[in-house]
Amino acid sequence: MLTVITVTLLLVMVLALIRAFKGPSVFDRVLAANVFGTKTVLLIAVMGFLFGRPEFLDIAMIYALINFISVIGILRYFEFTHGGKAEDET
Amino acid sequence: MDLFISILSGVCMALGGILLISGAVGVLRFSDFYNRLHAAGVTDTLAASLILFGLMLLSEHSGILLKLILILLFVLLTSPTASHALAKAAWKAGLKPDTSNDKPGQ
Amino acid sequence: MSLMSGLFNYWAVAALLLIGLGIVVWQGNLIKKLVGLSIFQTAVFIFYISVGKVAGGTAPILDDSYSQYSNPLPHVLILTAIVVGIATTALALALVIRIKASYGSVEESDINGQDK
Amino acid sequence: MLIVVACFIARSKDLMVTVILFSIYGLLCASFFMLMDAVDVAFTEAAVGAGISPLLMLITLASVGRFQQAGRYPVVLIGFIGAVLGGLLVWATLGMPMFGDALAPVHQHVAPRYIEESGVEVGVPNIVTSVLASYRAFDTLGEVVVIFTAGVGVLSLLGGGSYQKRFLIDRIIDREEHKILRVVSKILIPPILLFALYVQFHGDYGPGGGFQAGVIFAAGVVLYTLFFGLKVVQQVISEMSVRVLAALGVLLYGCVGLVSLLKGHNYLDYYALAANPKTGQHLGILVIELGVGITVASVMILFFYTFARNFGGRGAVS
Repeated sequence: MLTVITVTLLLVMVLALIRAFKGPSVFDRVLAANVFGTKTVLLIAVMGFLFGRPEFLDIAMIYALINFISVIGILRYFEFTHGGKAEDET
Repeated sequence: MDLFISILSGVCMALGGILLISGAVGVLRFSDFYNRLHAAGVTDTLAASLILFGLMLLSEHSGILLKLILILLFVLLTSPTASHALAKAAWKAGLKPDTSNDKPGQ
Repeated sequence: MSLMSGLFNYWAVAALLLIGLGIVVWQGNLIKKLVGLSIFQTAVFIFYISVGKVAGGTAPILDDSYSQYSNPLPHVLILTAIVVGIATTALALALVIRIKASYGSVEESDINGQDK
Repeated sequence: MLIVVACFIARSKDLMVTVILFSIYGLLCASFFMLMDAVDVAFTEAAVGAGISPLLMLITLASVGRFQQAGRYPVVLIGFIGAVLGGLLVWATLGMPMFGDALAPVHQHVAPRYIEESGVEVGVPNIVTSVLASYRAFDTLGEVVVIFTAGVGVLSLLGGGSYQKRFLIDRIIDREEHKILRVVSKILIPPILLFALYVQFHGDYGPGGGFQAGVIFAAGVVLYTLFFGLKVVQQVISEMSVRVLAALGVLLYGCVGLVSLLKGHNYLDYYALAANPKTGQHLGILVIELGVGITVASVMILFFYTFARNFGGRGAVS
């Protein structure tokens, strides 16, 4: 079962990557990055069990955290730059 | 009892896997950004919790269980928030159905 | 076939190195160059880590139930190299901001043109 | 692996896209390291490659502009040179030992000693930590100094000026409402900082250590900055204190070495620190990791502060 899930996760990651490459708007790419990050968290967790050393869940946790921060950071960047532009115009 | 638990975790993970695939196909195939966000955001949380729950059933050690629960809480907290932030940022950037915001480079 | 699987990692590293180098040389934009440099860097990291992997080994954290571990030495080197890498990248980015401030551009051709 | 390679073909046009892809690339790299048993490295790469470095690039992008011009040379030329170089590299790999070969030369030199005896000599389960902080402590001291120097360099390039005026970033933040995000990040930040401390002190037993903990700590502070502005954060952790702490971390590291020197042992010889050699090693590693953690965290925060202060300032005006 673990192997099946691992393969599924890899497949889903590939699909998300395709969306990240294609994504017409930047937000699509951010979305893909987010999906990709969540899948990585799951993948690490499942892989830990698969290899029989599930002590390394710390890493999955850090992935979840970093993924969140970078997505939020990218989004804030948009708001900052748009806000900056609006500031210049007024 | 052991068998029951392993079957239960298998079912959980299988469900999670199906959800994952449907979400990914949705992300890939839907036409509009908000549709895609919907597909990703909804399936992500449930699939992640299902898979993590399945793993929890498999874990014997209490420390691992604790970490899994922490990860689950984390995912439950961050994933919808990230979706919300994405939708809000896209809306603010003027991404309605069109994508006029995103011009390719000159 | 065994040649294929045995050396595939190194080939992937070679490809990554080339892509990184290509971006550094080909792209005129300084930030893009930095990204290329980072890719080059990670290619080297991947190389070290793949060299350190031992088949059938497990992560180098001592545990009574395992006897074969991967080589910890490359891990140490790369661990510090990553952090040093981000530090140098930040320094380079700071330079880029200063260049933008004094030249008004981060394109190499523009900067060269202004220097003439 | 294949995915990693595929990742780069698409990186062109928009720099923004490049950064997003770069973040994905960092995650992928980290998964690869995980697969290769390098848990500590995966930890660091996840925090640095996927988190901090794209964020720094983004801030730079914000003041530099998002779009770029096309490349300069004809693609054919590049392709040709690439093919030649690639051929040479592949040719070179033919002489390499097979992947995963336990008899390869790299595994014959000092590594077996580390693996077999570090448990007895140092008494720390995580071999990476014991090699990092004990066998190669001098090396690591050098790395920490490099990081500190980079911090000083960034400061000297971008620091100074613009202390009095309100930062642009704060003005933007003030105008915006982000209730949900603010609440969630408020909930998240204490666990993040706690987690960083856990990573710091758990580094002896599992993956983790000063480098990782420092980066995670900095990430927590960055998250705070993103929602509450530079001014609020600097009330909590002032820039001056970060500067002092960065130097203090290096000093702490160096002083441990001096102490052992004063006690008549070699520089950074932890056996001098306590009567029991294992306790001495443990103490030494703990203190040194603390020094590393403090320096890395404060230098990363320092980077972020300096970049954020310059955001929309000098670069955008000209």
